[in-house]
Amino acid sequence: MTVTTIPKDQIVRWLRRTAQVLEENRDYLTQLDAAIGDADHGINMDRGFKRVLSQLPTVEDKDIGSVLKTTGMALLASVGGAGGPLYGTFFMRAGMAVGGKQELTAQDLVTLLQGAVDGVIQRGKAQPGDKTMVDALLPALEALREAVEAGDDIRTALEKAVAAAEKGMKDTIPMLAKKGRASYLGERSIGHQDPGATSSYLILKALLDTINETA
Amino acid sequence: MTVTTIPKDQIVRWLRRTAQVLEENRDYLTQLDAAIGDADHGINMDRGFKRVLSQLPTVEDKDIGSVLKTTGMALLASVGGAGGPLYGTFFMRAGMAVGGKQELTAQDLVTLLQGAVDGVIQRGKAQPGDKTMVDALLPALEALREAVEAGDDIRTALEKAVAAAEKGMKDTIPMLAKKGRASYLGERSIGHQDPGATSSYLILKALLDTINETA
Amino acid sequence: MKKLINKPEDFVRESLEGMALAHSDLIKVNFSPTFVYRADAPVKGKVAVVSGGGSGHEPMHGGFVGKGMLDAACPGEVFTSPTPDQMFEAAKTVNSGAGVLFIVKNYTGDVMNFEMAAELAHAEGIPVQNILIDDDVAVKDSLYTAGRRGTGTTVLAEKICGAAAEAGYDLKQVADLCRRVNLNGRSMGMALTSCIVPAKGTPTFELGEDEMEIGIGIHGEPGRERMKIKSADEITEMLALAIIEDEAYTRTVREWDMEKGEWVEVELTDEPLKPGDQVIAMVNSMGGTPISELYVVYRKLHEICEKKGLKIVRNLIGAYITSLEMQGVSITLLRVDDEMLRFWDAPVHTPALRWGM
Amino acid sequence: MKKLINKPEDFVRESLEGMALAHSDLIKVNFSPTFVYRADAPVKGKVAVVSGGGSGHEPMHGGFVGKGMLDAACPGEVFTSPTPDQMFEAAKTVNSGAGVLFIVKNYTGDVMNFEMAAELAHAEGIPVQNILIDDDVAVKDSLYTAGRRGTGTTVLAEKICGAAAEAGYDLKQVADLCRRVNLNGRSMGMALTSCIVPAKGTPTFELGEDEMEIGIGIHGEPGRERMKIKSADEITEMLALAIIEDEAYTRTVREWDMEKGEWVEVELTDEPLKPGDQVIAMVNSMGGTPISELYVVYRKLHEICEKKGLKIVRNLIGAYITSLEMQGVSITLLRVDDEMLRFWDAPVHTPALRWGM
Ligand SMILES: Nc1ncnc2c1ncn2[C@@H]1O[C@H](COP(=O)(O)OP(=O)(O)O)[C@@H](O)[C@H]1O
Ligand SMILES: Nc1ncnc2c1ncn2[C@@H]1O[C@H](COP(=O)(O)OP(=O)(O)O)[C@@H](O)[C@H]1O
Ligand SMILES: [Mg+2]
Ligand SMILES: [Mg+2]
Ligand SMILES: [Mg+2]
Ligand SMILES: [Mg+2]
Repeated sequence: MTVTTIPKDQIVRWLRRTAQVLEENRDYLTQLDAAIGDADHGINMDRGFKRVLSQLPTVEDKDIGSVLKTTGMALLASVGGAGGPLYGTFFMRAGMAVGGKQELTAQDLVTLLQGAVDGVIQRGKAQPGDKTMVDALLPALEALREAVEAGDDIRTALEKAVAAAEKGMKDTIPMLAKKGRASYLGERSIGHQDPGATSSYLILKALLDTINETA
Repeated sequence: MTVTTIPKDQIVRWLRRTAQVLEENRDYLTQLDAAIGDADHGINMDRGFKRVLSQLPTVEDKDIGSVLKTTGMALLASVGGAGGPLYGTFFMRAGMAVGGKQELTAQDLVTLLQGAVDGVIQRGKAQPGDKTMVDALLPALEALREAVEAGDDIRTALEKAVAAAEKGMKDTIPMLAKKGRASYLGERSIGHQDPGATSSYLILKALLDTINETA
Repeated sequence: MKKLINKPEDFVRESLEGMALAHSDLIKVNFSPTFVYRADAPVKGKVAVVSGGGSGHEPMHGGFVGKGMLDAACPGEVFTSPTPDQMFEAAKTVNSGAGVLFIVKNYTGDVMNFEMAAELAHAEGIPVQNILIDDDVAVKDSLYTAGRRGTGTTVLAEKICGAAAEAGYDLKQVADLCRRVNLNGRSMGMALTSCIVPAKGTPTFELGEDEMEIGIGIHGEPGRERMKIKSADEITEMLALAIIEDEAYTRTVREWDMEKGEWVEVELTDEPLKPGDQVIAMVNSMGGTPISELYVVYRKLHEICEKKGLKIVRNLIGAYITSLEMQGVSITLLRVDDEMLRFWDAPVHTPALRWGM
Repeated sequence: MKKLINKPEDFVRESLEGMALAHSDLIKVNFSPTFVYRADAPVKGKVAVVSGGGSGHEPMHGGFVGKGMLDAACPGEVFTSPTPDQMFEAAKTVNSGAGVLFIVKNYTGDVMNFEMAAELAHAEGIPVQNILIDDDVAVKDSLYTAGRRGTGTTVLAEKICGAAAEAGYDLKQVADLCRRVNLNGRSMGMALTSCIVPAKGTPTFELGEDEMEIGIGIHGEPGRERMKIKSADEITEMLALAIIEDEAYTRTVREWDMEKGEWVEVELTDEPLKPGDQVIAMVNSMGGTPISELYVVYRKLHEICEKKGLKIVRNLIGAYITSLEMQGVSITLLRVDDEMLRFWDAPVHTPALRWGM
């Protein structure tokens, strides 16, 4: 079945699923962060999305932009660390990019992710190859855009984007970190998968899974 | 060969041998103390007899009383803990008991040990059965006295005294400690051999071995 | 997990509640959002000095709130930078009108969160300055990393700037002084054991029985090098020489331009220590190392400084900037001039640092 | 062995050398025999307050030498009582003619060594008093043991008696006050981990990953009971209730009769804590427990005291009487009257305790 729009309730379900996925991957993400960071990424993201869950009821009946901006604010005020401002910015800028919509087209989705990823890059100043979440997000954005431009429906385009995110995530393994806490390790950061790239992949994959579930 | 006297140079050799034996048993005594005390008895005694060794040259040409009193003073100023005052008193009182002699008869040896053990009991107020060095020293003193009264020579009498000390030491195992640090353990002190009783046995045995070596 | 805590998720809150009960004459604690502030804040006419960072480094920062030091501290979750709302609310609470200095340790998370807080404060009309502390010589270059981390110098900067604010310095003066303290302070640390983040429950890294980690950060991040444990003298020498022989270090930092209301990039370079310099020496426990061992380290540090012509004019020895229960030590040397020394000596009364009153 | 030391046999000396270098304004250290003493000793007309005990409990006692607290401290080897010659030489050095109070923790070794030192001092014409601290409620009876151990109350007694001596109390008055402090102070401790005596190199006792030891002494002696680790609140409750609900305790101690020049046996009984009492509460780290956890304990202790009608009028939270790097905590409650409180509040300036100057 081709998917041409994402209605608001699916966005809300995406956020709930993300909360669940991050809870399930709390230890995994934390373990990744222990290797090259400070062992809190999973704990932080889990705490942050628990806060999101508690605030969703207050905006569920508003537009997609409001839902996403509230998500961003909740993350900003609860995640902390590097992940907080970055994912906070990600969702706030995603919300700002799509404004008062009740459903998203494929093109809207590109706009949303473009705004989100731009925000992360502006805030964190990471370049591709620095071994950060940008290494998962940017390839995903590119893949999504190309697929949508080529006429793919949302599900197919998202499948490609998630695959690109997964590849980008795995590609961080051989990278030498140049941003964030992992950068202090120099050569010793090589050989480990970046926790932020991993959470980015999981978040995008949660969107795909939400859509697949209902499609 | 019957041994009827202990000349001063054997007393000096006894102290040197004791230093060596306590060095060898440093970890063993400390381990015993770890079980029911604070894990320092072997370390303390080893440190103390190293100090004795360093001071022996200054009194070697004096009488037995001076040698023993100097030993006691050296222990008092270097062992610390409970062992310091107790063994310090042991050797000082031993020295005072035999005064300016150059050699000891069997009866002198009884007098020496009597003075030493009296001193330990006055200082520490331990009763037999309290699970302390007194439980090795007192049986040794009794055995020595009885043997000498029965006409045994020094070596035979000392053999009996050392056997009694060894038995006294082992008899501390089932005892419940009522003095010293082990007393805090209450019932939990049962089943462990008292470190101080063990060092007392080793010290007496070192005298027997010294005599056997030269006899 | 061998800790005196209840539920891991309650640890930071309960610890702060205990601190508030213990030091109610000095501090108050606000929850949601969380910050510790001077009981008598805002202090009329005084620049407010505010810091913050992940929890787990106690007594820093909350233990330094009080007379003559910080006006507020924002504790995050364990080892996790606090959030902009905490900083913003703290700033609003302690600002007397003379403005707020944010003292920020250079970690990506702290920097980004404090930048967002500064933007919020500015929007609210609160004069604000962010000064970074990046003093950890274990991080060599700034081009290929997030730059040097903020460690021990933070404690000294908070004391000195707190005293300057108390003495009536205006915001620009306190910020300038803070920048100068940072450019004169250098630190390096090491760990004998890993700490355990309560929420994680297992050691952040595994060290062999005979291993240590040199150049460790204060979050249990692995350091530059793992090696066999050496003697206290050798370890002290490694840390002290890394600090003393460190070359000039240049970095570009973002500071807030109050007039323009925007971030500006500033290039800062510090000067290596040289014979004749006067220093404050801090020997700091990572949390689990007792003071008896710190004195063994200080003994050697004193000898090395003497040999290198550095004069230790003051010292601070104890657990001031820690990583939970980690065993290990860090050394900080801060080159001081008369102005800094005067503010160092000024009276201070906080839960963790007190003299002269 | 994860420690910042050089050779184990040099540890105590090197640590003291470091302390002397760090605090040369306050203290001096003598070697052979070893003692720490006030830089300005003897202080004219003042009773000298002297304590001592095994090393490994730092900052106690050396860290409490200075203005308003101890005149001298005699550190033994790690966990081993010092020797009479140390105490005697220290007494001679700090005695101004007004005599010397020996504050002695009740351990067989300490008691015997300080008794011999008192005999030596008396023979030299120095007025001397020995007062025992035996405040550890983990030890139940005195008939079948060496009696209660001296623990946390020692720190409070040293502060209060030091201030009284500074205020001009004579020897008998300071000794009486010290005895009274002891009879009003009670403590109990616990360990999460064992410490490692440097000369031994391995843990004194083995605790499982999920075990703790309740009623521990400060020398790593095993405690009264080993059990599964509980929450901070439960542990605090166990310790606090053991202290608060402790019955009257009677013991016979030996004190020095200065007139007769001999030891006399004195029977002493303390009174249980009761609602309405004012207390100083100390929450003390055994060395390896960070202050963040101590505040979690203090939070619960405060709640319990309130429930029991005890008013905490002062608190002291930190690492004051430790067992090397052991993780764990001890709680001390000292019932105070106005006199004790006045001396508690009096200015003090030592390496480890400082206020009011
Ligand atoms: N400057 C940056 N730009 C983009 N992402 C970054 C940057 N710095 C760090 N990250 C991401 O943040 C992740 C770590 O997040 P987290 O553990 O929550 O924060 P912290 O490092 O403060 O503990 C890293 O794995 C990385 O992907
Ligand atoms: N009151 C006492 N009388 C006799 N011996 C004692 C007494 N108290 C302790 N001891 C002995 O001292 C030994 C411990 O010595 P040591 O470990 O050197 O001292 P400490 O207990 O101070 O660490 C005990 O094993 C016991 O034999
Ligand atoms: Mg992290
Ligand atoms: Mg012992
Ligand atoms: Mg973090
Ligand atoms: Mg001992």
